[in-house]
Amino acid sequence: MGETVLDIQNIESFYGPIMAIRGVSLKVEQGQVVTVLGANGAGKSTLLKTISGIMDPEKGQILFEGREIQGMEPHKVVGRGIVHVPEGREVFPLLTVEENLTLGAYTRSDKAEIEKDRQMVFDYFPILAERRHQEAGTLSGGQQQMLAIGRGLMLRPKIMLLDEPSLGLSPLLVQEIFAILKRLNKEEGVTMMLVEQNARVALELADMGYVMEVGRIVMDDTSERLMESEDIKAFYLGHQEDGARGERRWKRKKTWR
Amino acid sequence: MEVVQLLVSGLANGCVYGLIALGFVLIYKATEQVNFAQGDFMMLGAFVCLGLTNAHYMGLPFWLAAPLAVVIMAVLGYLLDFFVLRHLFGQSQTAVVILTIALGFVIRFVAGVIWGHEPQTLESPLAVGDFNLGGVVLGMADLAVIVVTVLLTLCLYQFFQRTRLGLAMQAASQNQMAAYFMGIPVKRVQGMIWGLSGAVAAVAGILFASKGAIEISSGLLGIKAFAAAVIGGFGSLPGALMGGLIVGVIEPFASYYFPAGYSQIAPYALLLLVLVFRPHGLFSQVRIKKV
Amino acid sequence: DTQGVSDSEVVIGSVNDLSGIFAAVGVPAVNGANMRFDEANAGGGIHGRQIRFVVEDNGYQIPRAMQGYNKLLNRDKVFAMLLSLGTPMNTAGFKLLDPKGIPNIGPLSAARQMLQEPVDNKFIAFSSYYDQVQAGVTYLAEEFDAKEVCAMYIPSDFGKEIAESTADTAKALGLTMAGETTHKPDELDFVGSLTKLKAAECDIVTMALGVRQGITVVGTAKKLGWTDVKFLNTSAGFLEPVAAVPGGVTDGLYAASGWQDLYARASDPVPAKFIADYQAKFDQPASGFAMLGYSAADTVVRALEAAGPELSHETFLAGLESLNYLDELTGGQISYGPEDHRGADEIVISVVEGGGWKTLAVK
Amino acid sequence: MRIHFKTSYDHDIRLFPDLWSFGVYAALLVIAVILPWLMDDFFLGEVTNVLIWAIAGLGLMLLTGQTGQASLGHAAFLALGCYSCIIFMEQGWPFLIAFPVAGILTGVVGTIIAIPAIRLHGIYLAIATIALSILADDIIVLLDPITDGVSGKFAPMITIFGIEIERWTTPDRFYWLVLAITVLCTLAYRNLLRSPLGRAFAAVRDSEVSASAMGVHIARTKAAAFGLSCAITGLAGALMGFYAGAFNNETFSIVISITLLMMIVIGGLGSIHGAFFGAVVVAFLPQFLSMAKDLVGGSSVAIPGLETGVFGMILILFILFEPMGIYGRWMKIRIWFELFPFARKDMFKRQKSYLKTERLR
Amino acid sequence: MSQLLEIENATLKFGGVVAVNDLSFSVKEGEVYAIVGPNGAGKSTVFNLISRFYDPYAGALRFDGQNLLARSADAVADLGIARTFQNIELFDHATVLQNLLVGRHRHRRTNMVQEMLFTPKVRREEERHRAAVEDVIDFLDLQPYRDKMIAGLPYGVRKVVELGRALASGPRLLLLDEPASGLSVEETQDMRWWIDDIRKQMGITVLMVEHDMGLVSGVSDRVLALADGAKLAEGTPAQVQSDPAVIEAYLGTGVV
Ligand SMILES: Nc1ncnc2c1ncn2[C@@H]1O[C@H](COP(=O)(O)OP(=O)(O)OP(=O)(O)O)[C@@H](O)[C@H]1O
Ligand SMILES: Nc1ncnc2c1ncn2[C@@H]1O[C@H](COP(=O)(O)OP(=O)(O)OP(=O)(O)O)[C@@H](O)[C@H]1O
Ligand SMILES: CC(C)C[C@H](N)C(=O)O
Ligand SMILES: [Mg+2]
Ligand SMILES: [Mg+2]
Repeated sequence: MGETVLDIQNIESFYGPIMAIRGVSLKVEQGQVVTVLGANGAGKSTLLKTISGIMDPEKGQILFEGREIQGMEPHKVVGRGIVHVPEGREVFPLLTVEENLTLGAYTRSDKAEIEKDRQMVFDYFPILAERRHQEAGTLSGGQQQMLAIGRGLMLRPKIMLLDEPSLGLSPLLVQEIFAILKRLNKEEGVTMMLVEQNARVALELADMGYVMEVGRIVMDDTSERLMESEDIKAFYLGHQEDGARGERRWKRKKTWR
Repeated sequence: MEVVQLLVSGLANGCVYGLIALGFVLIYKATEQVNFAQGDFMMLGAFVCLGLTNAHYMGLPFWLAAPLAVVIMAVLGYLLDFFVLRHLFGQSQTAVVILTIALGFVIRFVAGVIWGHEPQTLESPLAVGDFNLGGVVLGMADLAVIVVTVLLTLCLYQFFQRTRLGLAMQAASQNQMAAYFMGIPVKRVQGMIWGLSGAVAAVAGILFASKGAIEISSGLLGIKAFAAAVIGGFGSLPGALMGGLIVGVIEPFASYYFPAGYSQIAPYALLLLVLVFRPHGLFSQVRIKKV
Repeated sequence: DTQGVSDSEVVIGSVNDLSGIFAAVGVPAVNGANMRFDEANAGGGIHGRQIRFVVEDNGYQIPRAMQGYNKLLNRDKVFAMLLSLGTPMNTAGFKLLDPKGIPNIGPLSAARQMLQEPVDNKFIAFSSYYDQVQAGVTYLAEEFDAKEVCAMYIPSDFGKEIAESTADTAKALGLTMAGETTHKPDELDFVGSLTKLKAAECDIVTMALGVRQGITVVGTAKKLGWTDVKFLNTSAGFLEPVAAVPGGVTDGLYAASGWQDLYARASDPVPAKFIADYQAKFDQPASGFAMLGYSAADTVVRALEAAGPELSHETFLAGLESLNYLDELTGGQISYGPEDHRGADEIVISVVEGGGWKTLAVK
Repeated sequence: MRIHFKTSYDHDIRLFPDLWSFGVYAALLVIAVILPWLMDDFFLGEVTNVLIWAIAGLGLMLLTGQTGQASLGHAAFLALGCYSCIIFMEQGWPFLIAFPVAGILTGVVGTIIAIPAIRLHGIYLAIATIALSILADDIIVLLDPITDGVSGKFAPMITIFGIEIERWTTPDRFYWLVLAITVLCTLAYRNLLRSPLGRAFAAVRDSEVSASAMGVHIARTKAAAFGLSCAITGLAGALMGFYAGAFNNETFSIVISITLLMMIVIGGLGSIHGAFFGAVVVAFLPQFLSMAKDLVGGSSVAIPGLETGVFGMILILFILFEPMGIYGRWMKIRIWFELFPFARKDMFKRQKSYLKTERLR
Repeated sequence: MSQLLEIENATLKFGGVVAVNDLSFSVKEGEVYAIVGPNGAGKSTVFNLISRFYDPYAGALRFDGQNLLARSADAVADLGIARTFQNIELFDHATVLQNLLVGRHRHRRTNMVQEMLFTPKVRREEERHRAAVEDVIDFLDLQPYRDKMIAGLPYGVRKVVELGRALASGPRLLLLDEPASGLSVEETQDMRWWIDDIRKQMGITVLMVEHDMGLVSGVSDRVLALADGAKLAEGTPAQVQSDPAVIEAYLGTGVV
């Protein structure tokens, strides 16, 4: 592999007075799959949003293919070939499934290729083909998730930022989605940055893993080594099932009553 | 005969309402913003054309002045978005509502300073000449209004339905963030639609002015056009035309058949009636959220 | 001592519509008044006092009018009110003018309420809408042997007064009141109403409408081929733009008003000078309401002169009530007296002809 | 920086979070009470006007800010409150009865109107209420025998326990009356917010689906919001009537409805402070501009309609500068001072934000 | 144990889509009953039927012997049925505490006038609601978020707040739509203990939709597998998980 496509340097992002990203640096190489793990509120989604331009960082730089993209308008970032499949679906609820997919290819003009890709998405998710004229807002949660991913694929990105793609999908579909991602990565060479709660599948797919906590990266290594790590096993892969409980019960106690 | 006459002039008027309503709906469809200054836009469009063409002002030929006015209003609409509304991007719709109401104040003030407060008449070739079809009279301007409105509605409808940009505009109104993720330049798209609605307002204004005199407070008409858009189902282009026609037709019939004092209530009473039975207009664009 | 008066200054106030639906009336009127006061001030003022004319914009809204009154009375401490616009605004204002005895002069409303009790501090420059309609209908009925009378009006005090007068006059003359229609200021089209009135075979239609609407009504009637009807406006529609509509749309429209049209008398020296001065000062053509404003201000100036150097409300009212002069600008005889708080009693009947108003009769 | 040490639930339930803010509001009230000795009649009249608008603002705020139902027709309820109060007084009822009954009547009518209006959302409700406002004008004319139609009515003298109160002759007493009503309305509003109904209002505003899943009866809650809102607005309307002294069908026009909505948005939707801030801006700004004009360019009209134009321009700036309303800005300034000197320069820089459709209900 | 919730032959169509197809099942008092099934199987729709957001085309719904179809959505809550939503439906412009207090709405005992006057009774009631809500906050470890606005909370915390809001209403039946989606392994673990406690300590019956089979088999007594709106299998977690039809349509082989 080798060449760095995405280089994040010392990013700080805020929601008003709240600091959500506290100086994050990481590199993604061409053709790599990188996964970001972390507890709730660690700032994973914020990190992806900052990359795709949905949020502006206050400090730091993001280089994509050597050029700065931080603080750019999101559609320009998309124009460079970065697609963000957001957390929580975000489909266009009053448009049909088909129209949603058409919009996925908004930046493209190669009609024939678009049609091929649409067919590809329909092959991946046959239910979408069946429901092509249904308004996206009335799809079930999982169906919307499929649509969001399919729509992301329609962009033919160089790099995909996936925010919890397995959210609300059935176990069977989770397997399928990850198989698709793997194929895309291997066959088309699409670089990926993946945020997942389902750490096991994520680490299996990924080459590199980062662990975030309260806005910082606290651990980074290859996925193989991360999977061996005791901490990762305990907190993200769910090994010591019973021990954790008693601890958590009195970890945070009331300060007043 | 009388009924036909009432119907025909009602349709012509309805088209004026429909044209203004079209402006409302355009903006709503593409941004979900509501432009309370649309009526004032129309007034401004009319006065711009008047300023260009009337002998007292610049005296350009009408057929040059009218398209020029449309272009000027389109540019104004775009600039308005660029310099003002864009700063409210992502802010609640109420903020835009208040902003456009205040904008109406400013537009009326500026227009008053430039063109004065007295009614004026546009020197329009459409203003002269009537068709008399077996006792039913139809003014040239009426005919023009009907033709232009129907054509414009059709074109815009096709635009939203068939073109990529039209689809992108709808997407941008439903989920700005997701639209950005698709690479849609949401802000620019918004500017374009404000420009477009400025142009539509100018067309409406020119046609309206050709039907009679205009004055600075002619923008008041916007409220009735607003009602028309809502009757049609805010966000639906054919709905806007339909709503306009309904309001337009109900008026002459009400003034003919209802006693004085009651007739002017008709459009608003009708509006309330429609909303009681169809809370989101005839061509409803509102859905129940799936949870 | 009296509020609003000092050795060097007298403050006159006005609550006017400079931005609302009657701005077309208020703005020129205020300009006209300012012109007259500027002339007086340039000539050294009256008895050494400069006139300060403070105008508050009410946008034709009551709450803003009340704010205007509060400012003028309690802050600027005006001596008298002049040319305040709007019937409801004026009647609301009386509530605080009356107890303090502040004179209300020449309000821009010809409603009968402008001379309601107590009348000692109220002065109106010209005839009421009621009298205007009465005179106009009588004239037209005699002239054209009319039988049926109708009215088109906006549902306001102004409209109602005209409708009432129409009905009363018809009754007095033994004519029939054949129909009436009401209109909101934003009404676009009058085909329905005109078809209705045409079916009722009206010979005379009195109008109390917005200015733009009046024009549209006359134009539409012609379009519908209804040409044997006489439309009658009052002073509220007695404006140059109405007569000047291109294509002769308003030709044949009548108006009964309290003054003669400015341009009808443009050949006389005083109106001619006024037209020229106004154009020079404001870069706009003068209008009937500009003339009215000038004339009302002129009345105030004359009254202040007549009041003498010791200015108080008593002396001012006495001065005002002593006035009796020919207003060369309007061409009317202005006379006030203890029992007569109406300046000009005459009513002028005019008709649109060739883009201007032509005076037909003075009653 | 103030830190609240909470030792009982009462701390959250109390009217004032701490002694300091209690002190601030108490001081404010004391100043308000002695105001007539501090100001001349002109300013007192303006303050009275601001308070009346603030009461009307509270009324609309309850509906729009708290429950999320935008109304552009509240002038109709101002009118109803005004007419009913004065008509009751003309029937010989004392003010102390006529006034609250007028409020209740307006509330009841508001509730009845709410029944069809409950199914309307956003823009649809806005236009329906606009229609209401326009119809109110016509209805007043049509009800001439009761309302005196276009000729209008005059507000009678208010007598409370033999004390005569009138806007022009006894501006101080009228001010105190308005002040008392303002305080009462504000208290009632505040009480609602800290009790179940107030929370139900917010629930309906934020998510009708989950509110109903939590047992909130949507229609009844909205009707209650409408009713209360209209009742308060009715009271404000009656006071406006007394303030104007005379009124007719044109007094409570659609412009007043629009101004009212503008006022609460500029003040800050959803907060009591917002109603007051908004009232100060909307009610006092025109007066301020006209005073400023006197100072700058002499007293005559330089440019007709200038004040309205500048007013519009300033409103635009207000919205651009702080779309969350003055209250939002106020909170930021407070936080800044409380954090001083630790506040960050960019702390309140607006992060990009994005909207989603409101066509899903 | 008696039947708390009974669904009989419920059918619901959206245009051509049969979302729920002649479905019958019942939930016993005190059990944890899970519904699993492929995306679009109609699981959420079943919840929406119970919450009375939709009217079934046919069939009957009973809660504790009472006909649910005779009630409106808010009246269902009054019976003691509380729920969470798949996509989180909180009151975004309110704090966590206020959200939980809305959960108490069905216990409101005061009227509008009393509340405007804030009579002593209102105060007493408020304190009572508050105590109940504090118990929930303690139970779910939500103390750090008590006065935070929902709008700025991470996804996982919102999920917990939603559970808290449902619990605050003191329900008899709790409907959980994918309670663990978007939660980390650690948090899913917590969720499991919470559901256990909810059932055992609070005696609340739980009906839940979930894709995390670990959680499903960990907490539920019985599982219903749904496909295309109809019953595919029903039984203990182990039975359902080993059902070939369920594996085929839903679970897959587990090989990525
Ligand atoms: N709109 C917002 N306003 C204020 N604070 C926010 C906002 N969105 C997120 N935050 C805060 O920023 C921090 C990071 O949030 P983020 O959504 O990036 O977390 P995450 O790691 O993606 O969590 P999750 O797994 O729940 O999705 C959190 O502490 C959250 O409270
Ligand atoms: N309003 C609607 N209009 C049309 N079809 C609908 C509507 N609501 C739901 N559906 C369809 O009904 C089916 C059932 O949807 P439901 O949301 O119940 O699925 P689910 O089992 O909860 O799936 P998931 O696990 O993905 O959330 C889906 O195929 C969905 O597309
Ligand atoms: C001449 C007009 C300005 C008078 C106005 N219609 C009024 O009486 O209120
Ligand atoms: Mg996240
Ligand atoms: Mg679901």
